[in-house]
Amino acid sequence: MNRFLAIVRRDLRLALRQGSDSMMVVMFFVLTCILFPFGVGPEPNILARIAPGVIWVAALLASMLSLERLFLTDYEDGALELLATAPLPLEFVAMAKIVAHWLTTGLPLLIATPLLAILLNLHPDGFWVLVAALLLGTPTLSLIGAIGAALILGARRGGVLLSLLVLPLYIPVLIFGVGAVDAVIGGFPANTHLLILAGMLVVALPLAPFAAAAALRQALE
Amino acid sequence: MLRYANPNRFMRLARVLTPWSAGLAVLLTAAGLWFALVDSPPDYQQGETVRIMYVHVPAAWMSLFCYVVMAVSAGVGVIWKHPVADVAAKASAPVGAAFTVITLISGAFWGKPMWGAWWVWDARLTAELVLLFLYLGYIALIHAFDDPARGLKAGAVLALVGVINVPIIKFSVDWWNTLHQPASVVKMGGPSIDGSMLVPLLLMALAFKAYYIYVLLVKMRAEITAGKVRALRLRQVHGTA
Amino acid sequence: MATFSGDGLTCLRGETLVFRGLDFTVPDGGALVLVGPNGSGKSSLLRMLAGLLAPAAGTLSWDGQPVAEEPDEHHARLHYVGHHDCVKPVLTVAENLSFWARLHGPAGAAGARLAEALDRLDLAHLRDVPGRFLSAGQKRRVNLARVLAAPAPLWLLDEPATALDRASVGRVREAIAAHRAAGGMVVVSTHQDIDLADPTMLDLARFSARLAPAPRAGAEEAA
Amino acid sequence: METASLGEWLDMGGYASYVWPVYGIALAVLVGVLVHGLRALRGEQTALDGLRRDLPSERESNGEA
Repeated sequence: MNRFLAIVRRDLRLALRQGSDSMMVVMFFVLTCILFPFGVGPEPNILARIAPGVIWVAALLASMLSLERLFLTDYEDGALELLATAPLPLEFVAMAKIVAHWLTTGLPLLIATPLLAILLNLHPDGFWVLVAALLLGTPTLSLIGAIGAALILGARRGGVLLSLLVLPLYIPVLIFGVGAVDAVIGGFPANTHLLILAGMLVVALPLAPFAAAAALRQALE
Repeated sequence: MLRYANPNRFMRLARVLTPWSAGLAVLLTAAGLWFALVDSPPDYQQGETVRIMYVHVPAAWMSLFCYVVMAVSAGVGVIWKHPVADVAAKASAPVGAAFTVITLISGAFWGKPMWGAWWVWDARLTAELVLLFLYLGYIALIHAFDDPARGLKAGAVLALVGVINVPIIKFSVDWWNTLHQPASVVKMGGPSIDGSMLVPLLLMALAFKAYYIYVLLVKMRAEITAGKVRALRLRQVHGTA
Repeated sequence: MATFSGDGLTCLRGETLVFRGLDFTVPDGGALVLVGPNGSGKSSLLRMLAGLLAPAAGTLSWDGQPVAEEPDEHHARLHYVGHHDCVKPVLTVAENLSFWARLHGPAGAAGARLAEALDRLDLAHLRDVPGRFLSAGQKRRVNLARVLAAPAPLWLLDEPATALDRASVGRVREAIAAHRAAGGMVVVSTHQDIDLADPTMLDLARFSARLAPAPRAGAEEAA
Repeated sequence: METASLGEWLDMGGYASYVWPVYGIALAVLVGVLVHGLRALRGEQTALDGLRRDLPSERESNGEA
């Protein structure tokens, strides 16, 4: 277990030392949301109607953009080979890197949500359920995205390819993430949506590291 | 039992089967078209547009069928490391994508007269659109590597992950659709399929399956021969030192 | 007395056959030196021994027990040094090494072993220098110091002497000799001659399917 | 024959401009994929035969047909 934590700690230290990376992801998240009023118009009621959808799509894109380099830096400088020959299963290595990625990019997105809720005139009732849905949804995004990040190692034009592979798989998380917020704003309880989001997370937790490790093994052959 | 990627038994079998499967495909297609276009009554509600159903519904079945075959052969390739299985997955992807495109186009041509719009975010059409992107993702991934064998193995993992996600996507799109569904939209499938429509539907479905087997055999033989050409070229390059 | 052996190893890269029917054994304190022209599969064999590349056929065994059954146990026994020197530019040399040491060996006496490893490869003065300031040779030595920082009986070194000056090659030779004296094993692939004491040579050209037609008369299909 | 005359059949009860394109596009897509496969097969086979002529000395070591 402490080997697992050692990898997480190293990745966190790497991310913090290059602090700009996670900041850039949050800035991308905020900037994407800010674009919509220019496109759709600043009328408050329109913005209020689309706010949950816009915030979720932007969170999805931000999380996916930061995933390309999840394994790439270690793959290029040979660290991935050594991690693969370390005495812990490759699935744990993948899980450790996914946890580190979520802590450095998934979680920081939540810091920006209050600002965006104000900017996009999100209905006040919907705020806390949005945070809850993001808390449940962003780990799933990191998990599914990690499979794509492992698959594109050694591929040409990995970044674009990653989005093509991963975005279709993000759709269920998007549907229930936005569904939860819309339900609460509409006055309905959102616990079914949150439960389904939690269900997806529980399914993704064992499957994603397993699939990512299989893809990593191929990349290292 | 390891055979170094020289699936000769399959190649000999495929060479024999190809002409027969071609003949079967032509026969079934002719029969299917005859019943679909000529020898079946127009629907009392949809009129002649029901004939679009005879392409749309079998194609939708095939788009899912091809993806499942792709995932199963990818799984066999991963577990038993059999090269022919990976080749089968690579060969059935474009065919599946073609059927998905046909489903979407025929769905649009059916929607225009019935609902007045080329595209409606109906649950089945939306799920089909996502399936198309699963196919395109797989095809893009297997061509993104210099070494074809590496591409096939990466594609296999994606196909397996994809096949797990297809029901999840179907469930969430259906749920999403019922939430946003305007009451007036006629269900995509129209009324339940009555007797007279069954014959053309099944015949067209069989025609599509025969076509699929025929194209699969052709594409797999092409892919395996390409593998041999690459091996010989490498041997030519490195040659006996 | 542990022995590390492989029999009938076959390596398939993509669709081309690299080598087949390769056997070897490395006793305690032994040194196996891989020689052969470029492309004969030296690196592939080392990666296979490290568990990175699954053999298309044949088995690797440690004391008779197949390695494939306990990959993590096998990984705990070995250090692999590949072509890349993974020194993170933002982390200092000490941080780099202590991470790998914690990943491999038990935590006890890590500090002492780390200091000793740095001394053995003349890196003590670079202890707190971030990786981005190091030269290629220094990065190579840090990579080799990683092997010393955590004990492991089996060393798999892929051309350890590249980018090293004469003095460093000498230090590497001493480190290997000390390791073998303590009962460790080494499998090295090298072009420059590190002249280890009584090495067993393994010429991969003999097993390479590409460079010579089937090495043994009537090479039957591997069942 | 349900529809009496050919013209009436072609008209498809007024939906001709929807039914026929569907069958046309479906046929085009399917035949396109098939032709692509057939051409690839023929191309690879000629390449293989060509290479086999250039490497006559190559003993078919691992039993390729």
